[in-house]
Amino acid sequence: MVVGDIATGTELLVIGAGPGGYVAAIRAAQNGIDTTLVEKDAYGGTCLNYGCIPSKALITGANLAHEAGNAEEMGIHADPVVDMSQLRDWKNGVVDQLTGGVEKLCKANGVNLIEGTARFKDENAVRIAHGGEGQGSETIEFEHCIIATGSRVIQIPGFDFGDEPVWSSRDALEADTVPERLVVVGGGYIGMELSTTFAKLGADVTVVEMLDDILPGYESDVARVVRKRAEDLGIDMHFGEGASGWREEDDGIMVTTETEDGEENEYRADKVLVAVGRSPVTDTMDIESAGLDADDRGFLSVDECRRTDVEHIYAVGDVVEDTPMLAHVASKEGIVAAEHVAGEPVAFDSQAVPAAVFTDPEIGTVGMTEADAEEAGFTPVVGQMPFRASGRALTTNHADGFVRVVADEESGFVLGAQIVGPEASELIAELAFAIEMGATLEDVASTIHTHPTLAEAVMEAAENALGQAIHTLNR
Amino acid sequence: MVVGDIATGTELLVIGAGPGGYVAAIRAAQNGIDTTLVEKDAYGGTCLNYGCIPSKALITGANLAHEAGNAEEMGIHADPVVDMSQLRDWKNGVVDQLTGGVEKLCKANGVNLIEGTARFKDENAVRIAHGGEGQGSETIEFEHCIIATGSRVIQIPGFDFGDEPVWSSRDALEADTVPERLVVVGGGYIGMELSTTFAKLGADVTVVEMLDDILPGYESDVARVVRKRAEDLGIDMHFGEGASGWREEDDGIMVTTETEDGEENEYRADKVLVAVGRSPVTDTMDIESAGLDADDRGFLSVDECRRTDVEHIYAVGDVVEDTPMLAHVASKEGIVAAEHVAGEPVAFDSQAVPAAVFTDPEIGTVGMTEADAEEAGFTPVVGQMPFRASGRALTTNHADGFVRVVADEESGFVLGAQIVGPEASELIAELAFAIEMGATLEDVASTIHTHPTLAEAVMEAAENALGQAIHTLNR
Amino acid sequence: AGDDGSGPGGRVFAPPSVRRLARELGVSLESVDGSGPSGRVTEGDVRAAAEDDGEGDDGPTGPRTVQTNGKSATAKRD
Ligand SMILES: Cc1cc2nc3c(=O)[nH]c(=O)nc-3n(C[C@H](O)[C@H](O)[C@H](O)COP(=O)(O)OP(=O)(O)OC[C@H]3O[C@@H](n4cnc5c(N)ncnc54)[C@H](O)[C@@H]3O)c2cc1C
Ligand SMILES: Cc1cc2nc3c(=O)[nH]c(=O)nc-3n(C[C@H](O)[C@H](O)[C@H](O)COP(=O)(O)OP(=O)(O)OC[C@H]3O[C@@H](n4cnc5c(N)ncnc54)[C@H](O)[C@@H]3O)c2cc1C
Repeated sequence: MVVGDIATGTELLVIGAGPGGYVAAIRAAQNGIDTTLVEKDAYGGTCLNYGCIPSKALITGANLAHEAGNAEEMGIHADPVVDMSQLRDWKNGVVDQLTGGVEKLCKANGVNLIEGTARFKDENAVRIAHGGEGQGSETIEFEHCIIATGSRVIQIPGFDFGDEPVWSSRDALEADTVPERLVVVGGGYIGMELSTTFAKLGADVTVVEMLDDILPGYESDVARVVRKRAEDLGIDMHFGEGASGWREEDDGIMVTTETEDGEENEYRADKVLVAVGRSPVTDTMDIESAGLDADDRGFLSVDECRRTDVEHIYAVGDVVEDTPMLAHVASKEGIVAAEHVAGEPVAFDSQAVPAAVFTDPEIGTVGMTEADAEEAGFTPVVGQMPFRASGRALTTNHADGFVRVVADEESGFVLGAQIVGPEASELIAELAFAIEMGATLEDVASTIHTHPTLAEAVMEAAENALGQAIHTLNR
Repeated sequence: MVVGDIATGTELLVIGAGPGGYVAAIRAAQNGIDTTLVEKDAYGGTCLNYGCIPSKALITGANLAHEAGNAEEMGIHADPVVDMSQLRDWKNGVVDQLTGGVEKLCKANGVNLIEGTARFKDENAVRIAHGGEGQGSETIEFEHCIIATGSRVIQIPGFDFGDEPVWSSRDALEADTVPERLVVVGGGYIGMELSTTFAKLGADVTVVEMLDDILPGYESDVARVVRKRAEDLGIDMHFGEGASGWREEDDGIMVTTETEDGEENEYRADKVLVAVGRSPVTDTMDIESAGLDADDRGFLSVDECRRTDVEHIYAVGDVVEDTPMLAHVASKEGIVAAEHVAGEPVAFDSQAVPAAVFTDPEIGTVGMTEADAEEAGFTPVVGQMPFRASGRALTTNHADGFVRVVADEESGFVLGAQIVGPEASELIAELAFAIEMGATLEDVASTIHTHPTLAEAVMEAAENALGQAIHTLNR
Repeated sequence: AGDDGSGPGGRVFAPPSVRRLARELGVSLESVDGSGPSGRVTEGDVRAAAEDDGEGDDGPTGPRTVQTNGKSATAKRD
């Protein structure tokens, strides 16, 4: 559809090819919508290039080297040496394979791809500046638009990512040597995943966290399992301290912190990784020209179909207010928005959003905690199964942690789950599905689970909530 | 409850403390039944002592050593040495912890434990011969009985487990050195798990299988993934050959085989592991005295509550006709029998029984294959997701295999699944649960799955069946 | 598959808790019209069928032991 001779037209324009945008574009094209996807940097967005994927690849390498080097107990004697630049190259290979795959999948589904940076001209057109010199620009008119421009890392005063010793998570994932001493500012999930990774790769890691525990937002008994293991790995954690600045020293750098009552501390390091959060990218594309307005933190508010206040413009992923900044949320929102454009009766109606943290051990959570359930007016009943009572966990030599299931006492409906332990990120899937299905404790408990698997612990936790666990004592 | 002065009485007698028997005993006691559990050898039965648990522990060790020694691609340089007797000791420690746990759990739930061998006197009493010299015997009268005596390894002509070079799976699991050359007779799941384990630990492994592929009973594209990997590990596989005997040689032994048309082959080895199956233990306890009769292979037939022809005598686990000889089936049957004794409205009504094979990669299956579904009169629709398109699989460096979901086209109900690939044993749990719940493809596909996880491949396979996968092309 | 949630071979699609409830209430699942997606049988369907039956709570069908001087007998739960 050509509109005049200056502008191209498209039924649906998707801005940003992260897990929100590319998934939306593919699904829209599958539904017969003429779809154009514009991306200024790299297919796959933060997730594939600088986030989920590279971090998990490094974690695999770090885990393997660390485990093999610490398995004398099992009769395995090895002294693994990690060539960090080789590990990085392998990781980059994984990223390339996946981003190449995304591009191919878009094309195979008939999505038009445009490289460039989009800015709104008005509520039915964007101007796209192509990258590279003299590449010029073009105008694209659209009937519908999905904003999926994602997020960027937050900078804090005193730490400029332009300075070589100051790392963002992206810099950390690009490292081709392991720093001897690493200070990590922020004990959230990204900070803890990277702390664990670098500690296992041989760095002396110090974590500085403003709050009084790592992994704010997680229950203390969940965080405790990860904290204990981090301590065992030699990670030094300091709570109630905010990083205030850093300076060069003869030998590396010195990072300074401050407590609430003004007490100062100093930590020697070679690099300092600042991982205090991410903020939405909504300030660089003239959203006002489209009649849009972000909240004071930059988020866009949307309805259950992911429509913004301007009805034909949708927003998905990290730019969206109120839903967690996670890749699978972005993708689900992308699917909902795309199908809504196609006229399907959809809504973002998920009962519960699972989340995982790839620390050691992993965390997987979904839905309500016991406290959430109480607050929501349920009378919760809780069941737990420690992995040290799981045959499979013992045979993998990873038996820290537990599965906890939260349900409504009267109806038995599963409301939430918290898992910390081996493969928690995978195990949470069954419970997320149980919640979506409106399943009861009895449904989970009476389903046969393969022996020996970690998934049996999910069943046992449900049995425990019913007062009839076999492999753990019932309270 | 003392009956007269020669016999003790019990409401429920459970014979055999494997995963069928001990689970039944605990559940019965939880339901207020006066329960006695008799075991002649070791708590936990075959599974904990000579089966599932020790095999999986060795697999963990073999995998870790092998992976660490083959990760140059990832920049990990190690040359692990495995001290097999230390690995065995660690494995034994895991077994001891679990069997000790079973004993404690039985006691904590109020189960009376008796060590000894039970034989039926009549249909309401057994005589128990205590182990050890001069330990005597006692008679126990029961109102209900659950037979959970499990199975034993099958011997074949020409191979006597009494001979030192001839291994049963139990001998293999007890090895404190790795044989240089190992011939494995039987390419079923136990044979292939142990072949893979010993190959990774450094043995030269030859598998001899009578049929024309490994893993009979699995679809050929599933078996192929495992066979290819076994080839890469240097495992030499010979099909259509039956082992006929062995003899001592100057240097080790020579195993002879025969094809259907009488062609003979010889394989040099140090040990020969015979893993051709297991048969039920029903011939050593005078079941006739209780009015029972096994089929010609030794199995007992039962109704949906696991009652034998003698109404107050139940049978569970490997002794039961028609259900697969698997630990989790034994446990489920144990629970059904115990609850039926307690008057609960139960039945063994599972829609589908999951099963796992811990080869490299793992296999997890549940319910119907496409062919099964057709045969049952459904019009099956199938969806598949290859792990090489899964971000999580690539980051773990294990991307062989796929998830396949089979559903009824019209209704969308999930009927079965076949997974071969990383963590297949765990991933099958969600699909087993989906089948029990009567879930549809849409239910699975529209549930948010955490990124990046292998479980996303389950969702994508369901999407693929619906013609709308994002990360793989739809046919 | 028919509207009543039963597939070939009379297979009924219903969650485990619903199947157990059906046994408890003495309802034959095959006879229930499922109101869930694709005819999946729900708890409500089974309860409604039990009421329609008029017989309501039939009680569990398993045996319960009754002790008589150390001997045993098996009785239906009432
Ligand atoms: C280190 C790290 C680890 C993480 N680990 C996980 C994890 O394990 N699991 C998880 O769920 N999440 C994880 N996340 C978060 C996850 O990466 C994000 O939630 C996800 O990428 C959000 O997807 P999105 O599509 O909204 O945005 P993004 O992935 O940020 O993609 C937005 C895209 O839009 C492009 N863009 C922006 N503006 C324009 C414009 N004007 N014109 C054209 N293109 C534009 C950008 O270049 C970018 O490619 C991690 C993040 C980090 C940093
Ligand atoms: C190498 C190997 C690997 C395996 N891996 C797996 C796996 O990964 N997953 C899986 O599901 N299954 C696996 N199995 C199969 C699993 O072990 C069996 O299905 C399971 O143990 C059956 O449980 P059961 O309770 O019926 O019998 P058993 O576990 O065999 O227990 C029976 C018990 O009864 C006792 N007994 C017998 N006769 C008498 C008597 N007269 N008086 C008193 N006691 C008696 C025996 O000593 C024994 O302890 C494996 C088996 C082997 C050999």
